[in-house]
Amino acid sequence: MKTGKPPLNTIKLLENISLGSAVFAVVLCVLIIVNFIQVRRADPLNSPAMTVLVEKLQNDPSNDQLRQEIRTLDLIARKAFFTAQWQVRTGGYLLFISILVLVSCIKAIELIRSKLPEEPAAKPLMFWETRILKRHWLVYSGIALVVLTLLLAWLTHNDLGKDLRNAGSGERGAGSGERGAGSREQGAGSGERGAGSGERGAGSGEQGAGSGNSATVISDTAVTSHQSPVTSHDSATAFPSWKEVTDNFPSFRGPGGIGVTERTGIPTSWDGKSGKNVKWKTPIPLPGYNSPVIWNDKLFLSGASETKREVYCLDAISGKILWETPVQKIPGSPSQVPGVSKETGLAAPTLTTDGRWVFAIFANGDLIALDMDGRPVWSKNLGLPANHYGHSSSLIMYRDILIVQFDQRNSPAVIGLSAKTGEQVWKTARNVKISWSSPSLINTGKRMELLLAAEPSVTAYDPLTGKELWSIDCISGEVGPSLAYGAGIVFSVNDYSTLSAIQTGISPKVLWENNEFLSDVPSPLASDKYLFLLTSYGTAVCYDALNGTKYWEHDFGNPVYSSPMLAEDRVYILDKKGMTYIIKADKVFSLISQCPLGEGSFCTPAFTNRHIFIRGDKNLYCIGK
Amino acid sequence: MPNRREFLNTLMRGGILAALGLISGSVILRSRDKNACSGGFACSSCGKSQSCSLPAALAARQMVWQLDPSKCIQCGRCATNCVMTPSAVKCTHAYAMCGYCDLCGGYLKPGTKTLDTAAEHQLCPTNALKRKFIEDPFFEYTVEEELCIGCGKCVKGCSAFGNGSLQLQVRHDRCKNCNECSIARNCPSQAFTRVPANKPSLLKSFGKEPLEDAGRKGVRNA
Amino acid sequence: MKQKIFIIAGLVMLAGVIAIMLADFFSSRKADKANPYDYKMGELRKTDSTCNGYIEQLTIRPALEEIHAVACGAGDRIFVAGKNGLEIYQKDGKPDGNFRFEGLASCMALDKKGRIFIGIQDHVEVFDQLGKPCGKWNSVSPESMLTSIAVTDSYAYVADAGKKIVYRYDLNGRLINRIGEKDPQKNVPGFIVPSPYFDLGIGKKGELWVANTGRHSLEQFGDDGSLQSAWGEASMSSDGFCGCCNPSHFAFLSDGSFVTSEKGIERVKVYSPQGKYLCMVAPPSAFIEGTKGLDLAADSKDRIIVLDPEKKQLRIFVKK
Amino acid sequence: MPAGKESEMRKIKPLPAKALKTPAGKTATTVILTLVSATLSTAAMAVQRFPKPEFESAYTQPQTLVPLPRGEFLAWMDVFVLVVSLSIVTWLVLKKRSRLLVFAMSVFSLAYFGFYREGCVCSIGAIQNVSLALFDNTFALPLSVLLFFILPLVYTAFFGRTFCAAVCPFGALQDLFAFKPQALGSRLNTVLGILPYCYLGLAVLFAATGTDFIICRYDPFVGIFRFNASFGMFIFGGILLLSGVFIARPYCRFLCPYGVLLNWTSRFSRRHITITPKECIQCRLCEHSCPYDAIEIPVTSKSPESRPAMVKKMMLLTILVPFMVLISGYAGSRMQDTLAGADSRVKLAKEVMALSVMQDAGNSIQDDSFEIKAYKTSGKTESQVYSEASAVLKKFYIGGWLFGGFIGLAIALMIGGRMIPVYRTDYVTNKGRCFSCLRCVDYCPVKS
Repeated sequence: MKTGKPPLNTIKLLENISLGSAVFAVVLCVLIIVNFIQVRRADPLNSPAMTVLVEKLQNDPSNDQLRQEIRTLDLIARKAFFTAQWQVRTGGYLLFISILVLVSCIKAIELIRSKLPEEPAAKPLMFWETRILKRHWLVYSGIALVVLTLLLAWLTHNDLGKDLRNAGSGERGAGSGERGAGSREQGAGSGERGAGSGERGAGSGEQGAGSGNSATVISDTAVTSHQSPVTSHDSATAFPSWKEVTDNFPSFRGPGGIGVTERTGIPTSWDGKSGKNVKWKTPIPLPGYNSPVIWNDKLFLSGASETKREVYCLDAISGKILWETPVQKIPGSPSQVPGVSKETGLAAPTLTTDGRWVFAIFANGDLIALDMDGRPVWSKNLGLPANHYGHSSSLIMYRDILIVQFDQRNSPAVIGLSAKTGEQVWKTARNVKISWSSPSLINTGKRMELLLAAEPSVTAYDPLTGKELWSIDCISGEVGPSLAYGAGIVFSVNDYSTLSAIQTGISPKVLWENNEFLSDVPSPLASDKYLFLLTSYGTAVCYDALNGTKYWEHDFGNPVYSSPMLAEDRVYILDKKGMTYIIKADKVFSLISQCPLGEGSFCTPAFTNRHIFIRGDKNLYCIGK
Repeated sequence: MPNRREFLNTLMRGGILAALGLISGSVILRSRDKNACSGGFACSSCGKSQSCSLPAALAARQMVWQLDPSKCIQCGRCATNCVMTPSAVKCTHAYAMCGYCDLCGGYLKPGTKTLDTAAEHQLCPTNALKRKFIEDPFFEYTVEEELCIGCGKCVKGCSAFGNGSLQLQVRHDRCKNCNECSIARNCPSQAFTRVPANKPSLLKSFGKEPLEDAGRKGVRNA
Repeated sequence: MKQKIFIIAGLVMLAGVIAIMLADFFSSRKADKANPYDYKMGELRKTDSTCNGYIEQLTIRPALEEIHAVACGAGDRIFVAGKNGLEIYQKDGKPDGNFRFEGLASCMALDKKGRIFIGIQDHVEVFDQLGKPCGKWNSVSPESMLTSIAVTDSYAYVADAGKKIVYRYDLNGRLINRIGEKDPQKNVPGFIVPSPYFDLGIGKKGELWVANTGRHSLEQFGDDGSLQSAWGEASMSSDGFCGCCNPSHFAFLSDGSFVTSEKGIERVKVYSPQGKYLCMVAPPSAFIEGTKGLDLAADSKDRIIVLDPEKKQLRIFVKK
Repeated sequence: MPAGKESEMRKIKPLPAKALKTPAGKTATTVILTLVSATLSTAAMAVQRFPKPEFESAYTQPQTLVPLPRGEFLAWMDVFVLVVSLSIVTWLVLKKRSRLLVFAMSVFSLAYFGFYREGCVCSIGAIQNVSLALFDNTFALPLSVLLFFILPLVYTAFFGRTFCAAVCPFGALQDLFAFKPQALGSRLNTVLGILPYCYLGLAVLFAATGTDFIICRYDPFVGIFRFNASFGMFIFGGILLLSGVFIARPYCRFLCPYGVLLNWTSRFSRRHITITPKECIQCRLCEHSCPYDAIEIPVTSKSPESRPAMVKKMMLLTILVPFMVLISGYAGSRMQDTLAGADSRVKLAKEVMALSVMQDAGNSIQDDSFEIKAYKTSGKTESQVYSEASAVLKKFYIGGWLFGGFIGLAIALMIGGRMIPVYRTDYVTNKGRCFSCLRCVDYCPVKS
């Protein structure tokens, strides 16, 4: 404790020093920050100028001047980098020293000046008042905290846990019951997994055994780095990735049901009568207008008569019928034979498969799921469709959901069923007339959309939830043709109606319309640039997909019921007599070849690498070597 | 009244001390790290280092941060995320693995035609990797630690095109051994781990290539 | 009043500090994800898709724990060897037998009689087609690391990456001579094998070819060890061999063309018998990044069998 | 392998002098250099599997050298210094009652624990190590770290927060900068006083789930101690120090999670510092001496609220406590997703999920993030990633309940504490909040 007068001079001096060092410190701070920002903005080690120069040199290796320039720039850059670092470091030390001086000066002043504080002015000591105040503030802030937390929670809540569980269980394809436990078991050894999938009985036969025994052979896999061996090998119950789906031909009009296949090496000439370029030909026991679907080397078909319904599996390599499973004893199956037209038949809808199971639906509403060895997994009857020509919408799958378009007279709907159990996952009522078209799955770049066409509208649904995404009224009549999709545009057509091009996206709208040529049965087909429309009387027309300019039309002369397919930039058109016209997918008409099948056909061909599969009236043909 | 307050105080204090004792006891007895225990500071005498069940906390093992090169994907975050500037992670050269190649994937920019030390050919942004001719056709590569910023560019080149003898490692003379390593937090491949201070290196070495190497990368999944 | 200003200033700063903490903690910081020093290898792995002359026809997934060597036998049967065993497949991929042995097979060859020569680390073991052992050759050196073996009617050639030399044996395992030792007189530069990949093969006319990986070339030797010819150049683009040391493996087509595989930029290519680049069999995108040791074999129909050790597959490519 | 060769390889060779240059020069003695291949005998064997090129010139292969970390005995030295300085400060506070000496000790602690030891591991950060070790028994907690956590608490249980007075480098640094401390008023003190509880709760939650050590991540002064940190850390520390000019010790009072533990322990301390050693003469000189608003004024008047009303309120509070805990616990559990979003495993799962959705939709991703690249090379399956993430999420659900409940309980207890009747005639320090800095003692005219 000092007594007497404080040494004013010393204090003054100290104050000046502290002021000086404070100013110095502030200046240093600014300098360091500026330096930092400079380095951050233009990292001398990563100058784009340098990259450009080096690229130039690689194109012109003999340019010595350029070489010299690079070396100089490099030297400068490295120097700048290390100088900047040195500057920051030195600046930091100086800053530290100046602050040290500042603090010691202030402490010294405090020490010198320290004196007894003045007695505080006598003011009322409001202890209890402040106490109550504190209590209230605690209550307020507590409430505020909880409200804020809840608000934040609701604003940011994203059901992550549910998503994770869904994603986890989706991958395993397991039902809801074993979700949590199931995904945690995943770490267990592969042997155990193999056994597990065997017990589950579904999709296990071939693949489960494959993982346990010596080897699994999968042919016709394209060169791809995306495909992981484990997805198809280990987890036999996981749904296939979209890539695997597009590598196969799992549904009517190919993956997604839009008539486009990415398979290559597709034959362009054959003759079914002489057997030229026909690998094999197998008679199919029961008739049906459904088209073949293929997964790896298994091909699936169905056939029906008034008394029997059967599903067939053929070896795509040899053409041998591997199994045929009768569809019988389905609970709720109506005893009456549905009234169908001759041109629809009792087995018009095409099957679908995901490599684990195959699904078939018949005109009487029987729906069955079989495993890859033909053993029934589940079956049900959806009720006799009120449909005067006969139900003909094909099946399609997305992930673990089997989608059924059930546009009948009474309460039309689209239904999503669990592929594993057949339980209904979602069902969305549709306010439409009866239709005979088939669903399509498209990827708009942002999401997958399930597209359905029936009077009066083309409607898109979320395939996972069945939620309606958009709907445009642009179609009428008894809609038979399915949709086409290309260049982000959906094309719908029906006879006595109109051809509409619908731009997809956030707010879908009709781009252009035309009703010069219309189709009754065959679906339209779109490439990236063109739309190919085929009328049921056999005229093919090509439009510009974007603006509807007509490029050409050509009359093949014979009626066509099969839908055209696009493969390797060629359009395959199969008429009712069995003649396939192969034309270039181009704005100039150019017929590559025409190949007879030797018998009539209503069906749409299926494709694998180097092979085409065509179902004729009686036989299934494998075209290719 | 004061007595009662005093008593309550003592009771609470006793409670707090008991809780502290409980926490330390359970922490000491529960944390057993058998890996950290092998041949270590306190265990070297017992002779059964692998099966030692001495609680790790009692073995007083300091843990330090290290980068596991077999998990490293050379994302470059070691250079930018370390609390130190330049980073405490630097390239270390495991000479025993080096092929002494003329065309060094870690030294030269890809597509370089003339194999020399010219600035325009060097991959290293700071010129920290040095090339020295030994004899035809071998070149020795050394890392100048003062210059290395741990960006891992050379490491990526070497592991892709060469033997992977250049590897990133935490240099413990620079590492501050933060309680939580800032690089570890940002490491995309969880390559940073705490290792016992008496075995601070995780340099990988030959022999697992190519015959015993299948387990390292594993099979990638969907 | 002054006091209030101080308090407010202090509080504002404190609030700033807490705000910084919260913002930093809950922001995802996308900008941090870019790497200023990124070595962009993706560009190097891109290839012109028009020069793909082959298409993958068949995939075989052997059950062995690890696979390292593939060879083609009579009737285009495919043999694959790896850890502790060997498997045989028919040409269409159907399993056709297997047997087990001890050790890690690193290379394999078959002779006319169907005997299987397997290099296991530092020595060669011989089996018949049923897996009955019929010979175990002596190890040359404990440092040996056999990476390739090829068999003609009378000799077996073995590449040793450890000693960086090729041995010529007779079919009973008697060492005859060494090939490829550095010899300036004979103009033999010697093998540079910086990484444990060192392949050899027998060409169309029965001549010996060895991959001198460190020089990025394929060299042809006479039985006496004389260097006959060589070709190959280093390049990141598809006409040359990339990285420090490639090709890691090669095989011959029936017309004497070379099929080569590389590590670093994983790719399988075909060169003419004169060493002119012809086409790509499998581009880098067909492999998992970092795959090393793509052993090759070709059958009588010139189907190319690529052993993919990362995916654990035999991938069979055919001409488009 | 020839024996001679092996012994040659196991030879320990010192690093050239140049490499020994370390920034501070101090670690030079502690750096022991070993031969890497020698420490890993399997690796030495493996190297033999593929020998180096055979050089014809006289070239000998250099040996790869790695510096060893700081010696373990130094950790024990830290513990020793901690014990000694705690004892000295306690003695200075309780016996010597000298502000100047305490200040001198704080400068020493700042120099040793701050600038020499560079602030790591500190007692504050050790909270996280202990909580992680409690929940994850693969995490090895060195005894020295445990002692850093325990010792200050034990001292506090007996002698008050002498650790804060002059041992903690954070406190010492901020104390230096308390140039113009302002009284904050009861409202601000109360409301800001909730912050440390939140910080502690979050720190324990994130540490116990193995997500993050947020105390260390937002350690404001460690960069200053090291003269090296990211720019953000410097700014952070700088702002905090600047605000500390007016709000004395802002970190200690309104952020420090360890302070919460010390506060509660100190309330029941056996011998806490008193302002006056003898009888208070009611001179009121100390009333405004405390920069931390920790001096309680005498209360001789009666509460304006009637006693039965207070009892009623107290009972109401007791009934309400479980509800408060439940409500805030529920609020905390609702934060589950947001909180777990900070975890790298959850982040990865989110990214993988987004990726698989994109892939299922047929889109090919041009440029994978590094996380995705690492995931692809790691060999983990998608469902492994998901199940790991949902396990973490579950932990956060439970943790969210506990965290929310803890905050609710803390607020309830604080309210309850403001209801207890008070009667005192002297000026006393608040045992919980007092840092034992002895400023008030300096002002007290009564000396022993």
